[in-house]
Amino acid sequence: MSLGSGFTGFVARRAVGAAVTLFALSVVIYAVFYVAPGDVAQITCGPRCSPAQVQQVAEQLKLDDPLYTRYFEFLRGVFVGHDYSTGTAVLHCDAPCLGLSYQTDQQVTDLILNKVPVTGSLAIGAMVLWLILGVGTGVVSAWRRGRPTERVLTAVTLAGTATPVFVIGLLLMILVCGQLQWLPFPQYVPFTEDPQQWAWNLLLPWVSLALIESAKYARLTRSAMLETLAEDHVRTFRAYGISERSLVGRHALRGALAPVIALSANDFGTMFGGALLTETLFGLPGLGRELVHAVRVVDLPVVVGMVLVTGFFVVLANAVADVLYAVADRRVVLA
Amino acid sequence: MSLDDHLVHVDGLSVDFGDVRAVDEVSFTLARGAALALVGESGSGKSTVASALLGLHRDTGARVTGAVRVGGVDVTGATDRELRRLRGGVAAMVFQDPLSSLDPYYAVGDQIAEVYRHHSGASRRAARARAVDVLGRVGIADAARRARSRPHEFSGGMRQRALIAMALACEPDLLVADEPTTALDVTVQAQILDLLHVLRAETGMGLLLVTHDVGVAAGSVDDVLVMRHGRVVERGGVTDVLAAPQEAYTKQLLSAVPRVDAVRDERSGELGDVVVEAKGLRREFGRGKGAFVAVDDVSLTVRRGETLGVVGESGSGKTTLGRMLVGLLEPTAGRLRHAGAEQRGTGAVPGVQMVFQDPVSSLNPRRSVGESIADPLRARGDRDEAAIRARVRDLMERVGLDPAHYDRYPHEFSGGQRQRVGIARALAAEPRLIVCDEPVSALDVTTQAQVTALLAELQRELGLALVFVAHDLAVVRQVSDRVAVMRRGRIVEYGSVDEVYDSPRDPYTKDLLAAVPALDPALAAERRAARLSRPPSAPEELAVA
Amino acid sequence: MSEALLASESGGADAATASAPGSSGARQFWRRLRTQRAALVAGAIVALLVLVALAAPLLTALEGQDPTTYHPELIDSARGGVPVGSFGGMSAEHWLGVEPQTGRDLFARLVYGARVSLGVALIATVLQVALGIGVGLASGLGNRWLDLALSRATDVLVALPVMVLALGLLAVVPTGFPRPVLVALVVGIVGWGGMAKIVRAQTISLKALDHVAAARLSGWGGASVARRELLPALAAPVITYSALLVPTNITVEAALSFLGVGVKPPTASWGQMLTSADVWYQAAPQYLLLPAGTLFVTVLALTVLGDGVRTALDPRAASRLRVGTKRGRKGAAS
Amino acid sequence: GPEDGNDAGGDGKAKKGGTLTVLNREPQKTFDPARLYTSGGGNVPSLVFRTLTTRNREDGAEGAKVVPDLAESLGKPSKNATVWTYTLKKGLKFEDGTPITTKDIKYGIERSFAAELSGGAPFLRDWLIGGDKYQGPYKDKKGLDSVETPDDRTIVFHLNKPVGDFDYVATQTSFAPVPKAKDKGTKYEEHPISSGPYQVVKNTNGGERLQLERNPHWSQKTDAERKAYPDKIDVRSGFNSSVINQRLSASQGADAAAVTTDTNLGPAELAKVTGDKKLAAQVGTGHFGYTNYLAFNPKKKPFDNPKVRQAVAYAVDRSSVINAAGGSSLAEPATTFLPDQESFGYQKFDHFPAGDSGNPKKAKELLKEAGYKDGLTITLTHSNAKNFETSPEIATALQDALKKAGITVKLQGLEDNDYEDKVHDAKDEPGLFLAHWGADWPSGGPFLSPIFDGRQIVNDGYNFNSSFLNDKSVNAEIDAINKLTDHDAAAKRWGALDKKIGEKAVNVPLFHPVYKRLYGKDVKNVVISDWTGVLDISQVAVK
Ligand SMILES: Nc1ncnc2c1ncn2[C@@H]1O[C@H](COP(=O)(O)OP(=O)(O)OP(=O)(O)O)[C@@H](O)[C@H]1O
Ligand SMILES: Nc1ncnc2c1ncn2[C@@H]1O[C@H](COP(=O)(O)OP(=O)(O)OP(=O)(O)O)[C@@H](O)[C@H]1O
Ligand SMILES: [Mg+2]
Ligand SMILES: [Mg+2]
Ligand code: NI
Repeated sequence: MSLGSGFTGFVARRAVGAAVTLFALSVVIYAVFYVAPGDVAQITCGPRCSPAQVQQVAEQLKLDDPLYTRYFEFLRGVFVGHDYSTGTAVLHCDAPCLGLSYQTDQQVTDLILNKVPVTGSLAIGAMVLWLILGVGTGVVSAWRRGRPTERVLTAVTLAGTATPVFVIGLLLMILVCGQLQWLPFPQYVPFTEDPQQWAWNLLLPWVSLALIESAKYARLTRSAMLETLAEDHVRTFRAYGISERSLVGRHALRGALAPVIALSANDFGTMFGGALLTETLFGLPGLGRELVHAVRVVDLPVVVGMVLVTGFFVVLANAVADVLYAVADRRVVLA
Repeated sequence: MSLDDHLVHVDGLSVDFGDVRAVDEVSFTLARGAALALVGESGSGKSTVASALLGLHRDTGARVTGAVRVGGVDVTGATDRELRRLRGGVAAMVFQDPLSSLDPYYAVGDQIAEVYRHHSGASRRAARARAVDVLGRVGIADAARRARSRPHEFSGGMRQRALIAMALACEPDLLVADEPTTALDVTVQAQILDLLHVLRAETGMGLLLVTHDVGVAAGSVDDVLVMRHGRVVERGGVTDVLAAPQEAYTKQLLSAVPRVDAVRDERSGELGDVVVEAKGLRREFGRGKGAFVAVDDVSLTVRRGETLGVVGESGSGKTTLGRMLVGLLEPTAGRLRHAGAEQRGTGAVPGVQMVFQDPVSSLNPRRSVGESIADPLRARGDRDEAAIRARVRDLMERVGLDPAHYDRYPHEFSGGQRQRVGIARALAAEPRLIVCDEPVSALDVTTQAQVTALLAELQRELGLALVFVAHDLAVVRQVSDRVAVMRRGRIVEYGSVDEVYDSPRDPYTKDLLAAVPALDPALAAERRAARLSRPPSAPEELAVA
Repeated sequence: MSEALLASESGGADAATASAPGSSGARQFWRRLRTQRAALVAGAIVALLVLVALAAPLLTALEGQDPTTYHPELIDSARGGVPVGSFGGMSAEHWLGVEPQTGRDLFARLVYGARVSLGVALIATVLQVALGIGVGLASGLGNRWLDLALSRATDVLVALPVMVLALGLLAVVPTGFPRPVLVALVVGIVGWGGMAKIVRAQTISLKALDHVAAARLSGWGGASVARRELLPALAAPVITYSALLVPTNITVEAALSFLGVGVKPPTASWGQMLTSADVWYQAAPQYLLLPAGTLFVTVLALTVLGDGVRTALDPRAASRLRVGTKRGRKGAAS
Repeated sequence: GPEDGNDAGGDGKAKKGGTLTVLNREPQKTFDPARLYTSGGGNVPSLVFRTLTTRNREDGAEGAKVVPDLAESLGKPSKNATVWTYTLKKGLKFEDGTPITTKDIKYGIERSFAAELSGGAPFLRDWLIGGDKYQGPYKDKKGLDSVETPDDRTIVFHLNKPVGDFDYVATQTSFAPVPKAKDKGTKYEEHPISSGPYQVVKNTNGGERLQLERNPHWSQKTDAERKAYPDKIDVRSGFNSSVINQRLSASQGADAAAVTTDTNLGPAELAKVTGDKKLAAQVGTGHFGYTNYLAFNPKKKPFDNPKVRQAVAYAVDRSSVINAAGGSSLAEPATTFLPDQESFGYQKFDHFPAGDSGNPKKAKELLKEAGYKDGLTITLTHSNAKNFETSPEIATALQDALKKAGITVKLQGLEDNDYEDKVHDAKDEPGLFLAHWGADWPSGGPFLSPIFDGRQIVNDGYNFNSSFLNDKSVNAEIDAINKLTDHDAAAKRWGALDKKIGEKAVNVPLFHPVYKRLYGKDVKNVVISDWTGVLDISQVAVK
């Protein structure tokens, strides 16, 4: 079988891949929550609920249906949406409907759509910053290899990886917002509302994440660049008097991009599910915190929804990465 | 002559790589506008000398002693900054391994422009225009479009020309050209050599030409320096040295030069089974509007014990064809049968080997050459370490490499030596078919003779089938039974080697044969004059044609 | 210590030694490694850390403390349990002071913590590297459908929150399953996605090279091509990235303890020390600085060692080490 | 608690105006009165929802009293406390100006029975006649007969058993009025209709941020409890507790007029704050009826043997447990199950005196008597939640202490849900585990009955009587006290009952927490009652 070649083929294959990934994710989560501890009805009703009341809630949430029926219901919601009762009225949850939160009866789709911009802002900004910081440090340390500059940079970036995000973030906050008062204590301002405030408020979270993540990128960039610097084509440019700086910054860097792009796609994807600490530290109403809460209270529809969104972004980021390094390295064909 | 009248002044230059003395007490001078050829055996230290002129051994671990002055700069003592000014601006270098000497990530034109901008401070636009201009001058057809291609989209010869173009873009006082025409067919080679000649005449550029090809040297330089084992064995005017060599080594070198007109000894007639058969092979690169047909409707058969020579214009699709024959590249259309079995898609075909045009990228830089040569042996299941080592040493010896260098790494070898490692590897597992893509382009004539003799011997013994891609028509005549002449992706002439060489039918074949460099410097000069007196558009046309 | 660690690579391999003919690859590797002072110092530190972990009972016996005994008399209960005395209660009895709230000996906890943290991190890293390389190579070398399948499978793992994954594993793994193995397993499974992506990306770029084609023509299958031609070239990113996986793994172990997957209290681990210490960064800074500092030294040592190994693995290193450094040494200029 | 009473922080008299910022950890995920399970009407919700009765908004022990809110006076009980009647004040209005009637209160209560609106407190379902069957107004249009509204100002509750504490129950948010016409079912929480001094003008991201402004139809005259000084209240949540405390102590900009209603000072922060005079003045101390204890399952060996249980009780080192919980400023040793507050009926006793740091000698003796000469190995189950109550820190402190008595403790740490499921499962309950219990209102009843009333053992759901105590005399005494409507009289008898149960050594009380609450430097009129232990947001002024 073949989905054709070229860019359309690539997009088609990726779409299939994404669908399969998301399907697999939802199945895994249903399976995990089936075996994991935590009585959903009891948790939703509250610990003090009597067995009869718990039973009522279980019926209300259709928890007594067999797992496959519940999963099928979920799929139906995704493809055709479904109707639900608020008690006083019947509302329709449009496809793709991820169901309602067990805990709050909110539509999971709404819940997620509210949070995606927050986490997205956090992830994108942090990524830009850690790429600048990481790749920049990597370039400088490859250029200044073996010199004091490199040693200091190495030590500083590695210190970032060894310090908990909590400490970095909090110290930054105390210093920048508390003592120096250069920035407000972060709070989320939607981009659409005020782009400048948006960036201003997110600056600290971005910096904290970047400080922690950048070491990976710095080291990776540096080592890939050193590899490239050993290659023959670099000698050509050296023989034309091109300075070490441009050799490193232009020729060696290009060769280092593949792993960096691949890794940032991965990290960007994970950030959608995982920037929990940063989100709570800075009070950003993002997906990470919601997800952890949902897992704790076994709010299955919310967990499934969140993970599917994460999965979607992981797949998307990887597709973008693949396009990027096919562009960066023309010898690579889109697969 | 005082020191400063010389563009280049080398005195007592020695270069040691660890315990290896690659260059031993070499001295020479080169005046402005003059041309000097460095000829000699593969591994004799030619490239090492060339690199020393630009101070390229600095910081590599090599030990350099002696004095080197270029354009008034003391290369040994210069600061990094002075050295950077010297490189490219005063002296430009064309490297011996053109195929791996371009940055794979950037467009060829951009790379030339970058270098040019660095020295001239020209604007981005001007630099790009300059790049297109020089690419055109080295005979890249449709240079404006091709300038945007990445190196891997260039054929071997095109990459080599791109490097020459890069050197020319800077208008250096001194051009150090290390085997600059090894990947070029004779017509393009002639064009390039003419170009260098004209530049010398017009701008007073000095030329240090490193070459193994005596014919090339004959037509392009004033003086010759013959090197062997790191030492200069003979020096003098080109006419003198070629006409009346003094040293035994030089004599030997000259007598080994193969000739196009030499009639080849007949081989045993009976033809074996078909080893590979291609029908209507076609290969396109890119798609849609940018699609480019590299090989078009090529049909051929190669039988057991037979050699098919493939010659043709640079960029005519020889490498592409070769890669398809061994299954490394999927044909866009056409059929391919190996030993009677249909070949589908890509995938290695058992018993088939290839000698790659680019010896650098075809050797794993992290594995010793001995291990690389042993690769096919291990792959086919040999386990006896001693036997493997013995076989590898034997092969190394037979291609003219020192078996003691088993544990050395590719970067410690000269260009020609690396090429021979590739040949040894291809031979190791006694394949049915070897596609040799310019296997002897970097070899001096004696080594070349040794290698071709080896191939012939194996062919006799094992019934090896060969596809022999080369730009050197004389070598092709020497080794081939039949020959295919390629141009613009098609086979324009196909027949027994004597037929094609003695009574070419296609005009392109005729052009090719006429362009074979003459060994006699006087004759070479005469031919050049004839070529240059043709209308100015001629070389361009020749390249595009 | 870190100054020595960060000492330049320029004491690096010598062309002369690097290219001495006749010696085998492994010997050359050692020779190139031996010439790098920084890498040797780093290697010594790593060895020391491992030794400390192994000799934890001995060291604590020497100090006369153990990692679990409470010392309520050494903390100020009314002030939230900060250690009394300066520098977090450092004394002749308690070399590195005591833990807030409990008064447990920090030196003992640190050296015992090394066992858990280094053990888990190293095993998990090995697991991640093996899985990452395996999957990355297979998807980089395989046809587009294999690539698609493996890449998307990686995505599934990357997208699954650690919590969910651990919950699932906890549920399926029988209760008698040895805890340390489970921890290493979970940590390992959580973190190989990045490695796989890096390896895949590099593989895709590398496989365009002719020497890979040559190996194919020699008759090697995919796995052998990968092992012989690609792995050595992948060593650089793999080693570099692995060194940085170690601190991540150490913290993931701590994060997992909430789900009951981590090591059991009162066993100490650096990760758990870090997580409980972070709030004390103001009131008892040494409590945070000790595990963070140790972790930092570990990462630094591993990174520098990794650099050294990577350099030593590359036969071309000799030339690389010297390019761009100031001037050639005496007599080495051209 | 001994050192209660925090008078206003900041200087000068409280004035109306300004914006109060609330920095919280947990978002107000739900804002539906039917779903909220709050002690005493909650904090932020009590700004919007008024109930029949409410807690007395005073500092300390005074604050543990119940007072009328919407009702004119406290409820009028029938003789045996099974029928309770309330009369509404005059002139009560919703935010839209419509008058509040008892029908609205009845409707609000009915809603809390709906399975669609799960959550909320269990008491009405247990105690109202027919409450166990009633399915809520959406499924069961007939309504709940046991709540009568003879007229718009009168409401009568018919209970299935005597509940002397009903006035306390009527403080729960489910007693807030909900106008039927405005009910949107599960969507009601998006804009609940206010009966209190503030109304919700914006609820962002499902309770992450709540912006409240004055309700123009609320009148101070009808509300003696809520002061409503600030003009606006801005509740932001989702922060880390360290960040909240950091911001409050920095008191920069809007944070100067900020409080938190759900975050305490942790031990590390306490260590820092106590060293800083200025900050120390910004800290309020609160007590909330709460006990952390070690629970036995006497059905499991060796805890079926009272001597073993007593030995454990003697061996416990309360000071190291308290240290693990945050030190002597954040926890007080507990030897009684009832919290050490008058309103619970606290009587001081210590049946198995272990002193500050345990009595291993006595414990060993008892073990010997019980037949464990050579010591004993037991398993202690705890949760891995980072709560310093049932968490590993406390467990390891106990482990270390029991070691001295020759008891080897193996720890079984469980993921939080797993832990909750296990310890509340009558069939699978561990032999020994860490547990805690908090007051639903400041009285001995809700503290003792669920834990020790034999008829409350639940076999097919969450069980809280973990010792499976089913003692006729205890059950009878509980019933008898529940009939009392005189709180003081009831308190005395709850205290006595606690002492009596304590002798059985079915659990080992460990400590009662103390809460330190930090607030911004401009915050005035800080009131922390013993009912909630939290700074009362309705009293705070920022001007
Ligand atoms: N980096 C190195 N380390 C060790 N030996 C080296 C190194 N570079 C070159 N050599 C050796 O030095 C000798 C001279 O090499 P050089 O490249 O100058 O030869 P050449 O004359 O250019 O040969 P060819 O015609 O084959 O290119 C060779 O024997 C080669 O093996
Ligand atoms: N990967 C590619 N993408 C696009 N064009 C390509 C690619 N490979 C080769 N070509 C083009 O196909 C043509 C034939 O290339 P090929 O390498 O086969 O030439 P060749 O006959 O081997 O030339 P030479 O003698 O110079 O090596 C050239 O014009 C080249 O630019
Ligand atoms: Mg050479
Ligand atoms: Mg070619
Ligand atoms: Ni509980």
